[in-house]
Amino acid sequence: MFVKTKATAKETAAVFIARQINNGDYISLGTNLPVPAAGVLLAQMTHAPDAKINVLSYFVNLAGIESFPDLGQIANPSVARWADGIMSVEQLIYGIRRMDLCFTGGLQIDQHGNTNLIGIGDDYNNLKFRGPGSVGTSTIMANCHKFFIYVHDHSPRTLVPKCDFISAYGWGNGGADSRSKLGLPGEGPKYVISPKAIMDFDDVNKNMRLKHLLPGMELTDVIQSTGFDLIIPEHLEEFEPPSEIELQILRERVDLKGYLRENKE
Amino acid sequence: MFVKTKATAKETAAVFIARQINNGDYISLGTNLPVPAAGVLLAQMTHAPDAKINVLSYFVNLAGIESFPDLGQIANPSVARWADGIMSVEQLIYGIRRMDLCFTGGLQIDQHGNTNLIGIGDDYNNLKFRGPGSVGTSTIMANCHKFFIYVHDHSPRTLVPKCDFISAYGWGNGGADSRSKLGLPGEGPKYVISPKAIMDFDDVNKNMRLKHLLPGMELTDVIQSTGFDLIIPEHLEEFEPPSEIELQILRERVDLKGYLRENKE
Amino acid sequence: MSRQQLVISLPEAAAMIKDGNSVGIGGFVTTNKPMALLREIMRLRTRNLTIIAPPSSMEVDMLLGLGMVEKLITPYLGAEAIAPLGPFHSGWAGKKFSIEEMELGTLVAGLRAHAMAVPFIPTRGVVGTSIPSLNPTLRYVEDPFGGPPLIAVPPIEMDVVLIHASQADCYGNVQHLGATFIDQLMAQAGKKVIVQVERIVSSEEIRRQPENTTLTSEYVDAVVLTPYGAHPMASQNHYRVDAEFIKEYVRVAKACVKGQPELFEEFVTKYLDNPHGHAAYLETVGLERLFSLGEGA
Amino acid sequence: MSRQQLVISLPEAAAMIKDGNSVGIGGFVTTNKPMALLREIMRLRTRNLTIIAPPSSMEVDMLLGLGMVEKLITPYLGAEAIAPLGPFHSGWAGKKFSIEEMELGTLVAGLRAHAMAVPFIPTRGVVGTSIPSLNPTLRYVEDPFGGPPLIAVPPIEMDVVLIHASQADCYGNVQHLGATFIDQLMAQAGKKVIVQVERIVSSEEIRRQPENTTLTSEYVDAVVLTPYGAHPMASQNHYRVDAEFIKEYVRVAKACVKGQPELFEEFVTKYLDNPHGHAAYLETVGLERLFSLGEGA
Repeated sequence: MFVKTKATAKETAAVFIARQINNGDYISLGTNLPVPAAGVLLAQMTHAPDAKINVLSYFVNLAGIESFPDLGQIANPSVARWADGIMSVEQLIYGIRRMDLCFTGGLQIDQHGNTNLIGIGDDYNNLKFRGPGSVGTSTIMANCHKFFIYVHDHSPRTLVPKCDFISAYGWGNGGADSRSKLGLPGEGPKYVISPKAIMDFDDVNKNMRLKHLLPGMELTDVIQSTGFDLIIPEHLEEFEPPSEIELQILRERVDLKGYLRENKE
Repeated sequence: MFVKTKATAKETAAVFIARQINNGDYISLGTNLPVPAAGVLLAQMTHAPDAKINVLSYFVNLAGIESFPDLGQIANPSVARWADGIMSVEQLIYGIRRMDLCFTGGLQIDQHGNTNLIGIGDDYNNLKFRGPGSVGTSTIMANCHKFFIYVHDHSPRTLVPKCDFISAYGWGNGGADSRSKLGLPGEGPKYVISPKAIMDFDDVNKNMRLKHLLPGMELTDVIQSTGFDLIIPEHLEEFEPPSEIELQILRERVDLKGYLRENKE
Repeated sequence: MSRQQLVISLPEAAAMIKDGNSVGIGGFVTTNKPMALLREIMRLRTRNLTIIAPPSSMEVDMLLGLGMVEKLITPYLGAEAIAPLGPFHSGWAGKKFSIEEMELGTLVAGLRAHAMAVPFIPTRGVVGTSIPSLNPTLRYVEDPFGGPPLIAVPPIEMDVVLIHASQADCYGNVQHLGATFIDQLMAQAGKKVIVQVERIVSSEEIRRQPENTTLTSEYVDAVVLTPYGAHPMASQNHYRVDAEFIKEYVRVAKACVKGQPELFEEFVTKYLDNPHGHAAYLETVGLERLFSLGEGA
Repeated sequence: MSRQQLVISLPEAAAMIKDGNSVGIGGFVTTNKPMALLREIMRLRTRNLTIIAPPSSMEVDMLLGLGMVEKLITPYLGAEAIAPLGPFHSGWAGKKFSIEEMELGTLVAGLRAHAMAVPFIPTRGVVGTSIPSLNPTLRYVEDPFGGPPLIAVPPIEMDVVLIHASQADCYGNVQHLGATFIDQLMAQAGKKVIVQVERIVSSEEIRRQPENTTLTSEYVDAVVLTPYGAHPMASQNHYRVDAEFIKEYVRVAKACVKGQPELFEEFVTKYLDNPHGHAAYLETVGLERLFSLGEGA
């Protein structure tokens, strides 16, 4: 099954995520985020067998499983087969303060890591596009230790200077104290991961900053695809590419259906 | 087993309680209150097969059981054998607003139905007697629809003008609006039941009032055994004595060990 | 006297929901949705409903599409990777129905406030977001311990709550045998609670593992027997989501909001209005199709 | 890499509790108390503890009697109809140890506040009672919706929480198979959580009914195997309370607070200090006696 082709950008992003995870981390996986899900599963199957993963209400450990059947349908009662426990959503939400890492997406992500799942437009009662809603991202991203933002579509339409609405607070209008002065317990967004690049935030003003280009991506394209002035460091860090074993596990055990190998975003 | 002797005062009190219960009522039974427990079980076995009873975390229905083994140990995991469900104490506490009837006791009960399980004395750090503590009575009696107070010891030491400390709020300093102005959702204490008498509260000032004398009890004794001026109505209502069938069920199915037939209080 | 049995028929259950009611829908996204109950209500076209639901999917979209909803309160409407949905994503929101912007942690806090009988539960969950300005029921509350202010979420209550679960006895003791999502909180906040189940079992079966009981009869007003009643959603322990069915719905819903209601109307006629009762609906879907939804490798 | 196993010995577990720690004790009155863990800690005479417990009984009374407690936070100390207890009811309270007056609904609110990471949970539960004036951690909070003020209960956190349950796997997934009382809330509010169990089972056994898992490994730092470990308290599904044993303790504790500590000291020597380990304790109690505690008719 494993074909020795080069890692795709999405596979590389998943490997990046996997490498951020410490063994024992408590991680919550939301719906419809195959790249983060792949990263978490890869970590569990390599260096983080004790990572504690919840998917909706199911607390699973997937370290020893042969393969995961469908990365696109992770929030599904079928995962109950690997569950060590099943908790109510309330218990889950009230355990957020213990969560080391969570993920959110957004219709819009702004330069300070605020995200918008509510809708696009100026007038709430006459939106150009109504989003799916915040799910639990407001509460989870306010409280969990840190979170990563996943961007399906790296374009100026998605990566905007300012969100029309904010569903999960990142760094507000910027500044390292913007969360603490609101009393938000969590440390905020750490990375923004798109199919083109990995970004983080400047320590002082909390503006978004390029960290790594993903394989096959051009700097000028990333700059043009971002709807605000992305901070470009003088020296762009090299990202150690996925190893053969990481790719093999991704392709043979984590992502059998090839969500991360499709070219479409 | 059933001997046709007259009902004791405690048996009569249990029958009084049973008759207050409507079929379908949701009732919470606390620890160490055999007379209320007997009343609730009697109701369940006669006219209230749908009464919903919780004992600690156990939601039981005892309508069809042959007999209850030990009225003195009702808060005991052995009741799990008749449980339709087991809930956490948190779920229980957060379901209080649905509870129709609860019970509390007290080291002291005052003329406005406030109860004290905290301790006796003027100085909290140097109590004459340290009580067992409030258990959950503060929260339960604040919120449940109505509650009955059970007095083990009808004496001026227990029935006092004013509690040294209040663990569950009754009618405060008196007055029909004393609960609503604090925002307490429950309707407050309805009856006070002792081994000598059954009492209720005046509609206007919410002072305690005699309702029924229990069998073999004298009015002068009850007046002298009460540490404040009990309201004595001009016309004392007769209480329809326990029927033969009520007594038979009490003795043969509810109270096999005879807690309600002992003379000691 | 013997204990009262709570089992009623689907039409009896649907008649408990009146025009203008607030209706809570249990389950989560595409799992354990009380579809049989909802189909019966949809057949009646009960109107001016306020719908309160945790993350939801096609079931809420259909209610919107049928014009039954006045106000929608849900933190999410979608179907994960299966598909985006119809009316909710269109220009209908704010016009054909209103939205009271909600978030899952906030919904849980509001249901919790109701259960605890307090006027509010404080949360930091939506501090800094747009939600406090979009949802007029929320207020700021000072922290008496000196920290920054929080958002106070008031109690949420519903006229009727609809739940899907694995099994119940005839007295209304319910066992999900899996995730309960927020069904317990929803039930606690419902004036009436109707539970549809895959099977009705004996009281003795329930009492074999009373720790598995997720709703005791305190919280349940009626039980309805609806095997395959969550279809096309997944029913934990019983069958998976019928993704193709949802995709079919999404196609007709999308056409509808683009001004071509014919396919939507056909769909409604075929699956809602024509089948006389739940069994007839299942036969319309086809038993072979239903059997194929069992758990795979 | 393989998963880390969390099973440790009783002495290793007891060494996790340091002088001055706040220690939470699970269970309820005379059921599911982590007695084996507590006996091991009592052997060490760990000092200046803050004890936080739901309704409690002999286990807390013994800690008080041994002079190990600086501050006690519990809504109840007693043993239902079995007996009133010793030191707590005497003049020791407020002198040899302090009490932070607590009530069960208030304790639940404080633990809940910790889990939710909010500075307080409002309650009406103790409004009008003496508790707000006796417990300096409580504050009044205004109702932003215009009702009367409520009591704000701040978060309660503990250094170590001790729990007794039926079974766990070696990874720390715990199943009570019965009432959890407030064990889950306690565990959520513990910096470290140690669970003693009647038996350790395979991961596969736990996964057979994952809905029965009451604490997942997220909340558990260590598992200790202690069959009959709740004695003399009841262990749900396993054995009943040993009422005679508690009565014996009450006799010696009462004598002790009346100034006659000899019987108490004898009791402590016999059941705490002399037995080397949990098995030796059970042999001291006697297996025949333990076997007689099974469920009767």
